[in-house]
Amino acid sequence: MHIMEGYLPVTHAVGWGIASGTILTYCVWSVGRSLRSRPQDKFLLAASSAYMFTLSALKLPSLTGSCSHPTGVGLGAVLFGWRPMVVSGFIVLLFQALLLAHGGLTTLGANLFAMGIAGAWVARGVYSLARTARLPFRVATFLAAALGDLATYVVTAAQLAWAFPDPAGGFVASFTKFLGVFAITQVPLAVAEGLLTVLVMNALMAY
Amino acid sequence: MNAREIYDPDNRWRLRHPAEKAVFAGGMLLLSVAAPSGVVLGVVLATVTATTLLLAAVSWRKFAGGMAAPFGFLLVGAIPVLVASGVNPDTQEAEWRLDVAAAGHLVLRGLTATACLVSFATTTSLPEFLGLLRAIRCPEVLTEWMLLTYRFSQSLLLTVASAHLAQQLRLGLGSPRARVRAAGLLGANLLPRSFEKAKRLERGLECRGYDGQLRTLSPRRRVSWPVLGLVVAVQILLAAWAVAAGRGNL
Amino acid sequence: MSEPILEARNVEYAYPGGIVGLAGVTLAVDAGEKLALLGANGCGKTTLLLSLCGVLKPRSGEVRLSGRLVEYTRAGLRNLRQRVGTLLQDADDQLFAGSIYEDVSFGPLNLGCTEAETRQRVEQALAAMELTDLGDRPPYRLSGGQKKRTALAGVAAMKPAVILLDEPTANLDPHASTDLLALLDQMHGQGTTIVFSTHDVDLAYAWADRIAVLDGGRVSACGSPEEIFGDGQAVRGSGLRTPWVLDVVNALQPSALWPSELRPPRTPAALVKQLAAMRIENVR
Amino acid sequence: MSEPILEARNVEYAYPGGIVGLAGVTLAVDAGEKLALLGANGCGKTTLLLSLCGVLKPRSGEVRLSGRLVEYTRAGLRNLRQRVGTLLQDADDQLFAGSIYEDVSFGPLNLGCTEAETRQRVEQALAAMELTDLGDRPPYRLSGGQKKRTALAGVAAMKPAVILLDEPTANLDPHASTDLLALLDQMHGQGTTIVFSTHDVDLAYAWADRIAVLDGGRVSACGSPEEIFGDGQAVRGSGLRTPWVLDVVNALQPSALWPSELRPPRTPAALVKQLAAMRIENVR
Repeated sequence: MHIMEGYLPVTHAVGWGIASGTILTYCVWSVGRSLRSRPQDKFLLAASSAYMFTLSALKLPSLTGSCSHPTGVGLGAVLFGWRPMVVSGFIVLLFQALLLAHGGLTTLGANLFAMGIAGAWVARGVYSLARTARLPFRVATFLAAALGDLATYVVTAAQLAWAFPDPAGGFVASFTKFLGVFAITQVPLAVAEGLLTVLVMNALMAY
Repeated sequence: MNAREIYDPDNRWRLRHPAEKAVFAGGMLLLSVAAPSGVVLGVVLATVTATTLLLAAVSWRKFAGGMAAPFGFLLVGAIPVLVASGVNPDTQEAEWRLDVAAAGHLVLRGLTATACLVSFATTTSLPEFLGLLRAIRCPEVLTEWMLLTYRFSQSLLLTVASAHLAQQLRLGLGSPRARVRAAGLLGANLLPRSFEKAKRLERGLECRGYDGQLRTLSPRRRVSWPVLGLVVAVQILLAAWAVAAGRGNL
Repeated sequence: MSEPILEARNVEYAYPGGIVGLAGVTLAVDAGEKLALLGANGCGKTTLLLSLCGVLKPRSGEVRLSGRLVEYTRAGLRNLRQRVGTLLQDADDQLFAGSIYEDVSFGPLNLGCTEAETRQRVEQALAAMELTDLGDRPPYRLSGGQKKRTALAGVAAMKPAVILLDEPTANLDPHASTDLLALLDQMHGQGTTIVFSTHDVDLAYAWADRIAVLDGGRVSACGSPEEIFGDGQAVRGSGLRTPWVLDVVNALQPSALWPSELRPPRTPAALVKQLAAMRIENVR
Repeated sequence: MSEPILEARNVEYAYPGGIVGLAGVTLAVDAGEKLALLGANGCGKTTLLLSLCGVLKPRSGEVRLSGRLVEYTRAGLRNLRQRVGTLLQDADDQLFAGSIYEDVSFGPLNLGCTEAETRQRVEQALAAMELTDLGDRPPYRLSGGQKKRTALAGVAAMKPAVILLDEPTANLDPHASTDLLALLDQMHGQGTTIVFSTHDVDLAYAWADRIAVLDGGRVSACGSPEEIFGDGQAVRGSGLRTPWVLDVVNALQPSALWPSELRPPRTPAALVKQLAAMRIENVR
């Protein structure tokens, strides 16, 4: 779920841009350093980014029948860790904007924060927690992907609520409204993404 | 290149330097996000649309296709702004009302900004954009990653299209249940396939002397300074107008 | 005359952007025949096949299945695809499941077969295609010929009356392509109607009962292999050469070594055999 | 005798999992020749090509370039790839950039060419491959033949002394494959040594100066096309058939219509021409 181009006021666009930009810069530096010792990962990382982008460009059936797309961040965070997923998320969001006019450039910072950063952190965190709690691998993967997806949606709603507080109810009222409007598509999608991620993991094990 | 990509390979600006297209679309995008007045937004929207369709000769089908999907999201996203709760100054009680002005402005701004994005996306291919990034010394890790991502996503999208067709031919899209099953099968097996392609490409490039770096030279293109100057001049005029109009609002 | 099993009447199709794919094709496929759609790249072969299986909806004209007009509704298309199976050219991209077994089971499950019935059909199809031992393999670990056979097994498991094949032997080595043709001949022997597209005149000449030459989105000639290549006319117009076998026979014919009443053979192997059998020494 | 330009001595290679790729191959490539590696799928052709260009490191045995042992260091491999270019079977596995121009520039830049030198080489290679007008196009939008030519341009821009080609004409339609062979002949005429793998006996027979038959990871026979197919021995062992041009000639020969001192032609076209020229009527 993305914030569309032009939706955020200038101050918000710049603010999120700086926040995400800083974290992205760190991640690019850090991943670049580890790629120097493992150059073959470059192709695999790009292949998984391409997978994420391809999934997002597909019209997958969802329960509400709307056009929707999983993020793949949860899967990547489990496979590669959160740092590469921040870079990957950035590339996928940029591609969506430049190839499909989906999302946007002025909202790229905010969207990256919600999808690449918050999504990857939550997915990776949930996965680690679930593994420490000795949950089975499949359950852990499902939770990581589904909750990572939900985190993206909650953060996006919060970003929008912050930008457009309700005249009376303020942030909280607005946050509730945005959560409500997008819940119809996003909650089933999070579950679908969790399930798909488990399927992908099964296929990868065979590979 | 795939059906969903909105780049128009036959646009008249395809041989223009990407910097010109970036300054045009980027400047207009900044204007549309920053401009407080609806009139200025309207002018920007009209200018960008007309320029893209008439001067760049982008097919209106591609342009409209690019605008269509975000438009739906724009409308849905405006609902919470439209439905505002306010405090009635007479009764001091909270009540619901429709804030048409705020929502309308938001939709117009979104639409204008999206038109700028669509203008850039339909006239500039991703490889051109990557050339631009390399020219401004974007870290190599990032540009190479993007290049390979683009490369792999092109072939994956082709794969998806054929697989989808094959599924259709084998009655895979008949019922909702069959659809979910078909999509699940395809989605799950696409990543291993993508990894396989990655390994093969790496080996193929090794044969061509790949040693860890993907160096390439872009075809030569010159920036046209008069065009660039004209674009910037128009944008400065629009900005000045926006500032003047904005002061009126304050 | 019996009803054609599949029929295109005046089918026109244009791709988005206005590129003409088919400019009015009329073609009847008779039950049980092996029909070749022969033409150079871009002549409309694939477009015609995709129109015959309902993937592309003609701009005008009609497609008929056993005489009944095909309807482009969910039920109509389901009925069409149940009877008409299609093998696309690129086998790699047609296989989407994690294992061969899973892939082949896709069609029967969509037909609504029970699990037992599905398993039986899958195993039968795998056995027919000599793939039983490979059932567990992921499709990307197969050779080109095995992939093609897997895709064919996926179609065969749906037990269609007609199979449409787009360039069945492209990308296959001679051995794999001989294997594939033998398997198709077997299905043909059991009553399956076969329609295949190809740009390979030698293949069309050797393997088809009837050939329709496509040129610029139209059927420019249609008839038996002898009729098509006999006078050299139909072929010359469409940028196709004559089959080598015929070239050799034609080169031999002025010598009366090859009596003109002798029907020319269809394949190089048959030619060689016939030449040997003729014991040309006696003629001398 | 002059030094072979590229040489494998007792090269053995096993894939992870223990599958034997090469079981001791010894083969010398002479400068300026067109050598075919002929064999069925899985015989080790691709493995041998990948070993000759340094992508696979032999488990034992050695690869020599102009008599000097190839070292598997960065400098050694760079030196090898400067002299030996490789075209894989699937052009998609070698094309990666956003435009043809960018893609072709990759090789020269890897060799350390300056920008000016690179641009010159790219433009030259594009012109030679008749791709100049397509320079801005992304490689994904090309036909199979154009992709293959792009990949070949990428190799040609590196100006190698030897080009290794894995199944150069597979997946190409007859027209595109004739084009490609003509371009390769042109490079060959300018002194480039050509080594190609194929399972197509007709192609090997028609186009190679010398043929090495591979079977089970070994070279089972090596010699001129006439030597290889002459006695029918080398071929029969490895599951390959005789080229059918030869089959026809052999079938004609007992009749003395085809004098045994007359060298058999290499291609069907040459055969037809020769048959016509012989005016067999006179013989009768």
